[in-house]
Amino acid sequence: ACGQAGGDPANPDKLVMGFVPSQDSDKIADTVKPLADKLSEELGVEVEGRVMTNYSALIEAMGSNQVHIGFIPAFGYVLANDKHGVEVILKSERHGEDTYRAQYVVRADSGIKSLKDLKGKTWAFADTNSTSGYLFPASQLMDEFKVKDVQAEFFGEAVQAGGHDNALITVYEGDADVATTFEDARDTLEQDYPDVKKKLKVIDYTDPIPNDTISVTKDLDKELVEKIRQAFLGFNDDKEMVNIMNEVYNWDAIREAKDEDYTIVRDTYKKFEDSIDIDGN
Amino acid sequence: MIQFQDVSLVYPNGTQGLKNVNLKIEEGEFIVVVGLSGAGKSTLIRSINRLVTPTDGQLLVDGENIIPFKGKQLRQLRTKVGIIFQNYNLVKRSTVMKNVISGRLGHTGTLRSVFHLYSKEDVTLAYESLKRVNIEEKVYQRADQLSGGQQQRVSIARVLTQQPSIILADEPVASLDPPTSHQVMSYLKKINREDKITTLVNLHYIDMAMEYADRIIGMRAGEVVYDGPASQVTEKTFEEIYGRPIRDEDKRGGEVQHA
Amino acid sequence: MIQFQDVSLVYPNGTQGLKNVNLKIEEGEFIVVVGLSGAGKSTLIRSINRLVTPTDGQLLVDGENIIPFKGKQLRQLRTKVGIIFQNYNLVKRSTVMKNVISGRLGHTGTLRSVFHLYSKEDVTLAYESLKRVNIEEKVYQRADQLSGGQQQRVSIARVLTQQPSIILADEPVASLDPPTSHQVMSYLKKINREDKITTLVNLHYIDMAMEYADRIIGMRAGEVVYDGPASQVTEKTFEEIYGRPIRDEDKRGGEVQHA
Amino acid sequence: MTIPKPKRSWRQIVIRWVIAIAVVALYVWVFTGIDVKWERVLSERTINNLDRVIPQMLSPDFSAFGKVMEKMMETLFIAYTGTLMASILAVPIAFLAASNMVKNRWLRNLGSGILSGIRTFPELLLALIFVAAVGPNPFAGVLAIAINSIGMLGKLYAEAIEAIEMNVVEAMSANGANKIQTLFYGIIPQIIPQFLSYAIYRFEIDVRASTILGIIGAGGIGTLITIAVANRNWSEIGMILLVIVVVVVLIDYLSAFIRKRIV
Amino acid sequence: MPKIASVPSSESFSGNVISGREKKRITLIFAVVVGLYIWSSMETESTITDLIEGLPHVFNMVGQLFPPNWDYVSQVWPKLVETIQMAVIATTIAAILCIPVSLLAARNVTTIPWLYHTAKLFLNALRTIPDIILAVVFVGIFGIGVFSGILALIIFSFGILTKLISETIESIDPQPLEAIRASGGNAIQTIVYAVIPQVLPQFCSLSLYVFEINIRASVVLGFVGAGGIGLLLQQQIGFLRYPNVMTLIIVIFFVVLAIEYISGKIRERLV
Ligand SMILES: Nc1ncnc2c1ncn2[C@@H]1O[C@H](COP(=O)(O)OP(=O)(O)OP(=O)(O)O)[C@@H](O)[C@H]1O
Ligand SMILES: Nc1ncnc2c1ncn2[C@@H]1O[C@H](COP(=O)(O)OP(=O)(O)OP(=O)(O)O)[C@@H](O)[C@H]1O
Ligand SMILES: [Mg+2]
Ligand SMILES: [Mg+2]
Repeated sequence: ACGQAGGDPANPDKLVMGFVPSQDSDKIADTVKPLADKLSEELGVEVEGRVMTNYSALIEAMGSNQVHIGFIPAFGYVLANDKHGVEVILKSERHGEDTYRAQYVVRADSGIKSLKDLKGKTWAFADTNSTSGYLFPASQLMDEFKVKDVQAEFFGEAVQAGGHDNALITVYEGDADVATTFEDARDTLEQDYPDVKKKLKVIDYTDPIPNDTISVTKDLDKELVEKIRQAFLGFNDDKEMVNIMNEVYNWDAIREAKDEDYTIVRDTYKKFEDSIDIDGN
Repeated sequence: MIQFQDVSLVYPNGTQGLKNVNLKIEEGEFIVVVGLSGAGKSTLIRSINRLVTPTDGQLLVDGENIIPFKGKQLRQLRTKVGIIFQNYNLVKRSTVMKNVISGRLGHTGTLRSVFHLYSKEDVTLAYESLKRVNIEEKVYQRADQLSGGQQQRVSIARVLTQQPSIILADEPVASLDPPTSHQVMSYLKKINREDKITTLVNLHYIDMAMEYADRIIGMRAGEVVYDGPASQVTEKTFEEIYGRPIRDEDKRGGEVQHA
Repeated sequence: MIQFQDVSLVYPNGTQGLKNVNLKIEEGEFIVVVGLSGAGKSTLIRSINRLVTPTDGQLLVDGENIIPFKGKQLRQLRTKVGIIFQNYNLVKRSTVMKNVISGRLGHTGTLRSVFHLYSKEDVTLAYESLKRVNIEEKVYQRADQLSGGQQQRVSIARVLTQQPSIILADEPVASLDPPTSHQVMSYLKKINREDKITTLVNLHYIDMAMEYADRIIGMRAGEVVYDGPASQVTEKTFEEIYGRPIRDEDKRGGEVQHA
Repeated sequence: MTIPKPKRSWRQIVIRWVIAIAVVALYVWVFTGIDVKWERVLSERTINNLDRVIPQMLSPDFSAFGKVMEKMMETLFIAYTGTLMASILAVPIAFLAASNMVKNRWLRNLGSGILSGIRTFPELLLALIFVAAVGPNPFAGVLAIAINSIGMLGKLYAEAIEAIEMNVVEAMSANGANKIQTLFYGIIPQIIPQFLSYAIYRFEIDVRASTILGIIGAGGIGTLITIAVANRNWSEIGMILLVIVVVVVLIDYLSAFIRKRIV
Repeated sequence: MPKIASVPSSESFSGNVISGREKKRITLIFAVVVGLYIWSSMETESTITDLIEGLPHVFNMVGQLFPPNWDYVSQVWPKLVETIQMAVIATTIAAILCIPVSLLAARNVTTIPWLYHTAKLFLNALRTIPDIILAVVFVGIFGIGVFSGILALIIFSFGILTKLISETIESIDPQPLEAIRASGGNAIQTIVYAVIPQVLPQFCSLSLYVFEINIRASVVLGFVGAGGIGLLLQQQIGFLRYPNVMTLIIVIFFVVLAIEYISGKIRERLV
């Protein structure tokens, strides 16, 4: 990379922190200001936070050192690491876990009991870029039923719904038989559809998926990266910050992370590289 | 018969368009209204088919006071009174036929007219009218492909198709060159004679007024200042109407054959 | 002095605009060019300031053959030769002053003109020119707020501001009504007399030609078929030029004073 | 009396029929091809949804007013900066694409090619590129808006230039004016009102367009929209909608007022 | 607000090319425009140096779009067809709905002030709603799928089209209207005989213009599950597969080009 707005890519005058709210979270924040302010205080460098609701721009901006710290979901991290050498330093912890699972949801009265009953049925998912909504469940089905293309060979029909909530509603309303979402996306809907938990049941889960990452650009000075890591880990002991993280991002704590933690995501993605262009209908 | 009884018209902005006008116009007359710009010629003419509404007095057309007319009554009045405009007011993109047949709208039901379901007679009448102004060969041409004089003839044909008992013409020749002006005036005169249609024409040029009119009405500042047969009109009369000596430019022809 | 020596002009599409034209025009003459539509009047006039380029012969303006002129030389020629158009060709949305001062563009540097930095004299000259055509009170009005005759007077003022030694006018009165036409012609004549500016005017109407011209040039099919003083012109002459008997519509005035 | 029938050549009749058949075929193709799930659309669920969504939208969440307004202002700034940049940058390209200004056909095709190319480029992709170039901030949005608007403004400008009175240009060169003087005295006065009025019109469009850019971090109200949607927060969407509608309608009246005075 | 145009009176000659009043006016407008620009570029952190430094990245990203992946075209086809079908339906319905409403919103046809103003206000408000919100709301009500997308497009294009058409109607030659009224025609006859013939060519070409806008707008709809080619665009951007994205852009480009060509032909025939 060449000369950047923030000055030296290794030690920028201002750290920019890009935040993609995880689609796999039941609540999405529109500001990262308290977090940025706190970080700035700890590091002694100006920190600016920006929320984007789509990770593509974040990945590219990290590639050009316009953004230095990225809160990226697992799959986005894999892409960013492959393309721009972005490095994961931390990951989030929710409900005491540093992983989560995707779930298969069907109507309670549908008679579907296990994954093999799904054959030939209509599948609703958020979008093909979603780790829990598409990549992991599809990969699981590919392995379990020895098919190459889940949409074409396993399911009868597939619907790209645009969001996890929409995928669930599609099943709730009978337009699809099964939805794959993060665990337990039904919470989002309870306000609008009070009986959602009664009408929709979970029949199975996927393997654990590593939680969202905090990643940095490859050009960032190693010492600075270490300071950032320590600063974030320090938040775990700060009651106020724990509260903020929990309220706003559903995070309970921040944990150390290595690239290897995401190998499983990378492997899963590799399976799709050739077939993922299939459209979602 | 048209009768103005003490008719006045004040425009919303306070301009006095007509002031205590008293006139009696018999059937079949050919009247030319002259006067300076702003004298109220258009206002006079246009009040007869109620494109403007007098604010005072009574205006009788065939014995009925038309000033309070509204809605259906008004449309009936307008069906009876045809008007020809300075700028022809044709729908440029429609054919000559469509423009001419639109003269029958007042006689035709809305639905029929929307779907162009005219009776054989109406269509024949429209074509006859075009023939009378010698422009029948342009019947399916678009109006914007005609010259100014031809367009004015089409607009006369439109009025003829309307079969009115009164024709009004508001400076029908102002946008035409002198030879064409004379042609158009001749057609109006011819129709007036043949069909006995009462005709009122506004003109700017006194020489034309004298040539075609049976009777001349002179206006100044909203008032009728002269009213008499064309034969009795002299330069003096015009000087009275215009409030100043006649100049060359008051004649359509301007100064000619000096050399 | 303007001299046409065997000048011909063939348009790219093959039309012969001028054919072996030989003319000698002295300083201060007032010449009217007449001829039927398509006779080549505009072509003749416009070749003098090279809006069109003759394809053959020599065209001398003040002793120099202007046919090969290009770039700077051409702009200098045009600075010296003013032209007035039928449709005035004013920038409608600009003020009268801006239009008139644009006559000085040829005398003013690009930068100065872009920022409206004219010398005191230029501005005064522009204003004087407006005064000469009696329209100075409209100096900051927009051109589109003026009547046709007023616009043509502004365009004369623009040419005057140019201080040309030759004025060309291509049917300057064709879009005007007769009285205004006479007014505009009078202004042109007045300027010709006062400033001794050689003036060439195209006209369609023979009565006007006879009234104002010192000398009349008649054209037919690109050729000069008549050239002589206006006083010697008769109806016969025009019949020669037009190749047919004179009709009423060949006169601006049309048929007048019949009544 | 016989009235002549309108003359129509065989060619015309055939063309008419071909067009008629083509149009009918188009609609048959469209309506049989499209996959609308009528039984879903016309079901009771739709009514339930209406019941669920509409009342919430109609009771906007006024507690969100502050943050929505702040983002709306940012949106306005993005739109203004971007539109102004575009309205200036579009001028040279428009001259290049105007048939009465550039005689060379290839140059002209280049000009109009650039303009149609720009118009097809999705603004979201533009924003993505500029976020990578200048970082995730409103400036990226400004640039995306600016480039995107050049396409439409350039086209409208070029049409305005093509409609000017060329005889005025001729009159200028007959005065001995050079090309630049002709531009300033003959051409610019004729096109300025349209240019201004198009730029203002485009500003209104850009206010709407920049609402979308927030999705990828290029500033503006789009972030709020996406997040409110993902949270199914209909009353906040109601608030956002209210702010957008009121602000843009106000701009609309203001710009109509300005436009009336300049034309 | 600066008082921009006032009726230029015959102001006395000041000895300048530009009258004093005009000079003040121009200076004021210039100051306002530039002042607003400076303010807004500070607010948006617009700095040219950032742009210049970022330019290599722009070229780098654009470079990644090439060469387009032609193999991908085969997968674009079904969604493209869907997009076109959505746009045809939406444009047709919007064009039909627009006729009565644009007459209501035309000052010279609707002479009842309150009716005209209400119609105008309604349309102005309608037009401000961003297409993405329309899509979101309709998806919320009617579920995902083309129906919601079509509805969003109808409303969206109806707003634009009605504005354009009503402005066209307002600019027609008023004289034929007067003539039809003067010969006893009622309101509907006046519209059919004097208004429609005058606006027909613009009506067609504006409808095609809106069709083109609809094709482009459906790119946005895909983001919220409302169908069309936008779905693919979003997918491919998500996987950072820029050559595929370029393929999509080129396909859309050709569709738009084809529409422009057709609309040019139609305009030629009608005008
Ligand atoms: N709609 C209107 N509102 C207000 N004043 C009007 C209106 N129409 C005409 N006037 C004024 O009424 C007076 C008479 O106008 P009218 O048009 O009848 O004159 P005219 O004799 O036809 O003039 P011209 O020869 O110029 O057509 C004029 O002073 C004119 O300015
Ligand atoms: N640019 C051009 N290209 C080709 N032919 C032209 C061009 N301009 C004029 N002509 C032709 O040259 C001939 C002379 O035209 P010119 O305009 O000089 O006639 P004119 O006497 O001015 O006619 P009018 O009275 O109609 O203006 C005509 O046959 C005309 O068609
Ligand atoms: Mg009048
Ligand atoms: Mg000529």
